[in-house]
Amino acid sequence: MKRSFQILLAVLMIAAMVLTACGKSGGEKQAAGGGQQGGEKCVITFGAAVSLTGKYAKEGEYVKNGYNLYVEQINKHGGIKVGNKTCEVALKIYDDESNADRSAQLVEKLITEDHVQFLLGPYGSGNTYATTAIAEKYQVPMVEANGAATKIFKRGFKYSFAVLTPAPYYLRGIIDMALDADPNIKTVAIVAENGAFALEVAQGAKDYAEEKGLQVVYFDKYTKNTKDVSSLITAIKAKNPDILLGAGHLQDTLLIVKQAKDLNVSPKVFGFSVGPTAPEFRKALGKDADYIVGGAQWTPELKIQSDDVFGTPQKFAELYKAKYGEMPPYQAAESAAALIAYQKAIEAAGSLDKDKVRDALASLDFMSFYGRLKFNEQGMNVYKPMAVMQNYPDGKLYTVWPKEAATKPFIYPFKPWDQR
Amino acid sequence: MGSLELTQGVVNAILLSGTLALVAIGFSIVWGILNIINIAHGAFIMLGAYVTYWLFTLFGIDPFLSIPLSMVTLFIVGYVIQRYLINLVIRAPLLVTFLLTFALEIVIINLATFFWKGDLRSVTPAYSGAGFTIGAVQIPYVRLGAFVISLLLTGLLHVFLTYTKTGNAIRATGMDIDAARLQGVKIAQSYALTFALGSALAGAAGSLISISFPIDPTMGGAYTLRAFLICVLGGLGSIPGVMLGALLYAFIEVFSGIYAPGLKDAIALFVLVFVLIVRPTGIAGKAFYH
Amino acid sequence: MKKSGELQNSQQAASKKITRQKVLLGLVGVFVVLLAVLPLFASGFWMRTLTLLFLLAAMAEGWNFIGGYTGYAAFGNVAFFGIGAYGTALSMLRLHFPFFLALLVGAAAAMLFAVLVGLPVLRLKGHYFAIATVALATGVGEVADFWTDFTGGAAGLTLPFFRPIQLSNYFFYYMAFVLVLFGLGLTYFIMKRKLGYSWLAIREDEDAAKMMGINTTWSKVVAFALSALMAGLAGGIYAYWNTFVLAEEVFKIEYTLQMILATVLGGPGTVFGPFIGAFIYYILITLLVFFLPVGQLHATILGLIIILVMVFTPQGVMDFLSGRKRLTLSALLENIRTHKV
Amino acid sequence: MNQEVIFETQGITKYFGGLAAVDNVDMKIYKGEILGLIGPNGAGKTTFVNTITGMLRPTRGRVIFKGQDITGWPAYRVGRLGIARTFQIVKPFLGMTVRENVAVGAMFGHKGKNRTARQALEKADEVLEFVEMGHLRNHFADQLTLAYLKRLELAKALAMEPELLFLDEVMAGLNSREIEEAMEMIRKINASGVTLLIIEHVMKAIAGVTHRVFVLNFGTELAQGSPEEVLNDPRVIQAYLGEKFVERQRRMQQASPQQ
Repeated sequence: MKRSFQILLAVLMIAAMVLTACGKSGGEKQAAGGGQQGGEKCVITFGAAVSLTGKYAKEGEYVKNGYNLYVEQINKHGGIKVGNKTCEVALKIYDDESNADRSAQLVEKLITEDHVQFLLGPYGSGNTYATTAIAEKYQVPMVEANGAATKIFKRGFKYSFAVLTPAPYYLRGIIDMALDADPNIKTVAIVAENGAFALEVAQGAKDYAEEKGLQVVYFDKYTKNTKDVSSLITAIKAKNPDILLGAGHLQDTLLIVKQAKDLNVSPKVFGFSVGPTAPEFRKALGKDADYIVGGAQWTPELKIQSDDVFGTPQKFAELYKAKYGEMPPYQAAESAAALIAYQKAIEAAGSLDKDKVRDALASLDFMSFYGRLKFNEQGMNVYKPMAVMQNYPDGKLYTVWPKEAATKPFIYPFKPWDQR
Repeated sequence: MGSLELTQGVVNAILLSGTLALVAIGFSIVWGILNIINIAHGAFIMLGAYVTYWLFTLFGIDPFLSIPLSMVTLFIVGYVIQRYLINLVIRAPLLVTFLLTFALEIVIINLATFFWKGDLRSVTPAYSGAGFTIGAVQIPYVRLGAFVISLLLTGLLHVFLTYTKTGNAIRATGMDIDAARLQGVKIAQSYALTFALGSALAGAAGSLISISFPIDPTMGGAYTLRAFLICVLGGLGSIPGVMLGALLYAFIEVFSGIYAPGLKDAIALFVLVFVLIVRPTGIAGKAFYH
Repeated sequence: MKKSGELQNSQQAASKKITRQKVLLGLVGVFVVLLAVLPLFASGFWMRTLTLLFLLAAMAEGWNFIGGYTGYAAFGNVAFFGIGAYGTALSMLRLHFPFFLALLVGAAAAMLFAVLVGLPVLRLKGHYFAIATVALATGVGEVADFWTDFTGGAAGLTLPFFRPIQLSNYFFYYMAFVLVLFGLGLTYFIMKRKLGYSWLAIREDEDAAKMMGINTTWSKVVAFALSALMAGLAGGIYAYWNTFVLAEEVFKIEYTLQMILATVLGGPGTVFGPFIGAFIYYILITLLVFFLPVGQLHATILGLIIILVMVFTPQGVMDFLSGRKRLTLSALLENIRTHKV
Repeated sequence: MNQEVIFETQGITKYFGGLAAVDNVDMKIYKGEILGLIGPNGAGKTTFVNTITGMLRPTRGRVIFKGQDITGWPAYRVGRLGIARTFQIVKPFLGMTVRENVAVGAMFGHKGKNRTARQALEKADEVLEFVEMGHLRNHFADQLTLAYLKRLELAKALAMEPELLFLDEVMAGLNSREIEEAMEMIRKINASGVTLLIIEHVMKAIAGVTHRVFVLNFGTELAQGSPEEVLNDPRVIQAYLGEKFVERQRRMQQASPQQ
């Protein structure tokens, strides 16, 4: 009895020691792709920390699906060519709980204990911020697909690459489209979530709008995870803008639409950076989703011919729907694209050497099912235009911009709430 | 500033205050009578919201009609939790109950996320978004409905606490636990009832919220803090106090929302601290209801 | 007769207490040595995990001053962490201070804030104090998140890497480790002095403390400021370690809850409690996340653990370690008996 | 006894809301005496002590200690100046040992300034011997019986080495043997040169130890003088009988439900 406390402490210490010394043995269970270090047959292991719980659980799931779908496909095709042999692809994914500390911790684990060769990105700018720093520290390449904030890439990192179009470009398509539909459009209101990504989107839109001679009559940011934006909407209503642009995440987008309807705010063009293209958007809003447009990193309707494992956006969508039972959101596509970037770089490098692959990535220029994959010296993909999609009254999403990729015409103007 | 902003803002604030009062009232009686800060209050609100959501999506039950059901559900949940868990530590230092309810919140939210996923959901009955206008001012039906129902429930609570035997027992417990015991009030019982009542009201609030706002498992936290702010602003210990606090808070939130959206909460919070500091004891009214 | 009896067993109790403390001290000593040499064979992952653990432990030690010893349920200590982080980062970026100087600036800023806020807020009691601190922390966080010109706003601040980069793991590990030891030393030092006794007196009965000549306001503010010192230093180290500062990260209430949890698990108002508690808590979390097949339910498990602790031993494990109580079923149940309706 | 006034109140008045709990009380305490303060429950005795020791701010009036005006001083400064008190409802530091409890007084009290914590602990041992609790020094306060708690309260005050000591019902709830001991203790303290003001209901004690008695009723002075003349004063007796009557009424009210 008297010893109990000593035992307790001893146990504590042993626990710590065991974990530390032979910690390397831990963490296998969540490996999605089986094999570790390849003896005879070679295996390329990619690692990623993705949000499977917490506030980005949903988006994280898309990311994971995208990664997995690619791995499944490429292994069907035998694997990735490295020099003269082909290597099977394995994937190791952890749940970062939508928490940056955890994200960093997990990436460090992937590198120093699971010894993955290459890293894939998490979801969200915050976590990407944290993890790119780790990758840089260990000089392991990380191709990420879900952190669009340019700030991440202005740190002069050598090993970070992003396949997606950077934030400032998100809303440009909508502005071009609006002006194309009606040259008399004068005023635009822009609201942004107070977050690294959203603010860049908004600022980019503001600069572009002014460049195009539009007058920005309202420009403000709202608190993260806000539960009520009616005050904001009220303020906007008073300004009565032609275009209302929102920069944020699905949550806020839904909120803004709902409350814009409550307060009967009906601009001629109603557009968002993120949200309208996600399946939940229609699910959550029903008919109210009609006519609302959203920027899209990628859409299944894009007309692209590629010689990657998917070939065309349509094929990707088909495979995705077959595996996960819904149309692929763009997060899934860009995540798969990150792996395609790796594949092409590895094939070009003809080796798995981290620095050779890194250099190959830097000089990559490839047209994938997702769009053009090419990185500027900062590691951002500024060469891929954003598409614009519109929620049609028939309940479907159609690409309406850029014109050459459009599958349906852009319905203009937005049908006022009180005339429905 | 535009007069439209002003008038619409005022209307929004008043409508919002109803729901907020309901959000805070349950929190307030639990605090007032059990002297417990129930961190899990927001989680209960979330559960209420999901009850309404599921009844609506699965059986197409009108959200307003589902309110009683979510109240009953939460009543049971609350009763069990108080009777068999919180009652065990009710006399421990404040930190203990604080952390206990915090842990409860973690568990509830995590389970909710696990079973229902983290994504945002909305209850969209046919009439959602519909409303009428007075001048340029827009008045959505759902918010008006929420407002009316909140007042109704608050009124009912008042009647219950004042004119029923159980209600008196609960109030007695809040006033003087020993005196109450002498009068043969079963303390454990009356505590459990109080907590259950608070939870039921949280459930109702959740249902109403789910009609006007999108919901997700983590939605509750914001409301717990609001509930606290309102209790402090209005003064703990009386239903009118809570309603006053709710109105006050609604105005702060709405107008800081119009003129400084990013600092919405910060402003409200600093107001709270200021109130606390200028009358630290004044606010701490005797904790019982009348 | 009766007296002599009491005399004996009180002496026995005393001597037993002494020996136990010796043993405990010894064990902790061994533990500390192990931690000191650990980087020699630990992976980067475990270095990071432990670094974070140490920062948490340091914050817990700080919280222990105001929450554990002085008995004020401060729920906003993350504000000090955040201010420390921003203070350090800003003085590195804007004033080009070397890290160590910047770190001190950050900590000083945190302490200053603690004093300014503490003077009015420490007049509040119980729940009111608790929530006022929550409110302040959240408010300050939002201001930092919003005040783009000064703090960089939601876009955050980026700091340069520690160079040479191969050594950064060790550097931050030992920074955090030393901070923890500093915290232990500071606690031990204070609790042997008048200040320490004044805190205990305030915790046990503030009126009596006043009447016995204790300037309670001053004592409380000092306790608050010292907890700010610990959290501020932790924040500064954290900022440089992660090479970036985002308001939403460094002001998140989870940190407050973690430091409280660590302290309560280990034993509030004890020298080693927060340190041991931080270990139990954080190793537990890591285990849950990596080594137990609980899928995405680890938060639930954590919650249940907290509940069990709160119900059975809210005084923390130190009660048993220090020999104040014996680890028996009845000891555990006793808590329920004394705290139920 | 010598006539040097050590402590004096002039027209001390304390209002709670509308009503005066203490109303215009003038009291002198002479150096070295034991003054008894009696009065029925709710007569304002404790409020009076709270008001003159800095726990409460007086609404009106002045408090003078050794010729110095200390009206409205914060309690801790009053304590450091050499005035100590015990509380009617004992306020032990439950989480600390008996020794530490007492040491706090020695650290921050009248002579605490130039003492280290260690020296204070040694001082505490002295005091504990003086009040015959030395054998309990390492017990935690929550292990003590009521009698010992009352005595601990006394020890804490004594450790402050006050010149003036207010004892608020230190005998309430003690059995007659313990009361005898307590009275003995009080004489001993007084003999060591401490001036005392003791609030008591135990008349035997009042008659036994005090030199003078001061009677409060409804917050005002009812009478003062030597124990025997005051205790036989019809007004005083009436006040106490009346008090019993009032007491009975209050009980009856309480039995009926609230509001």
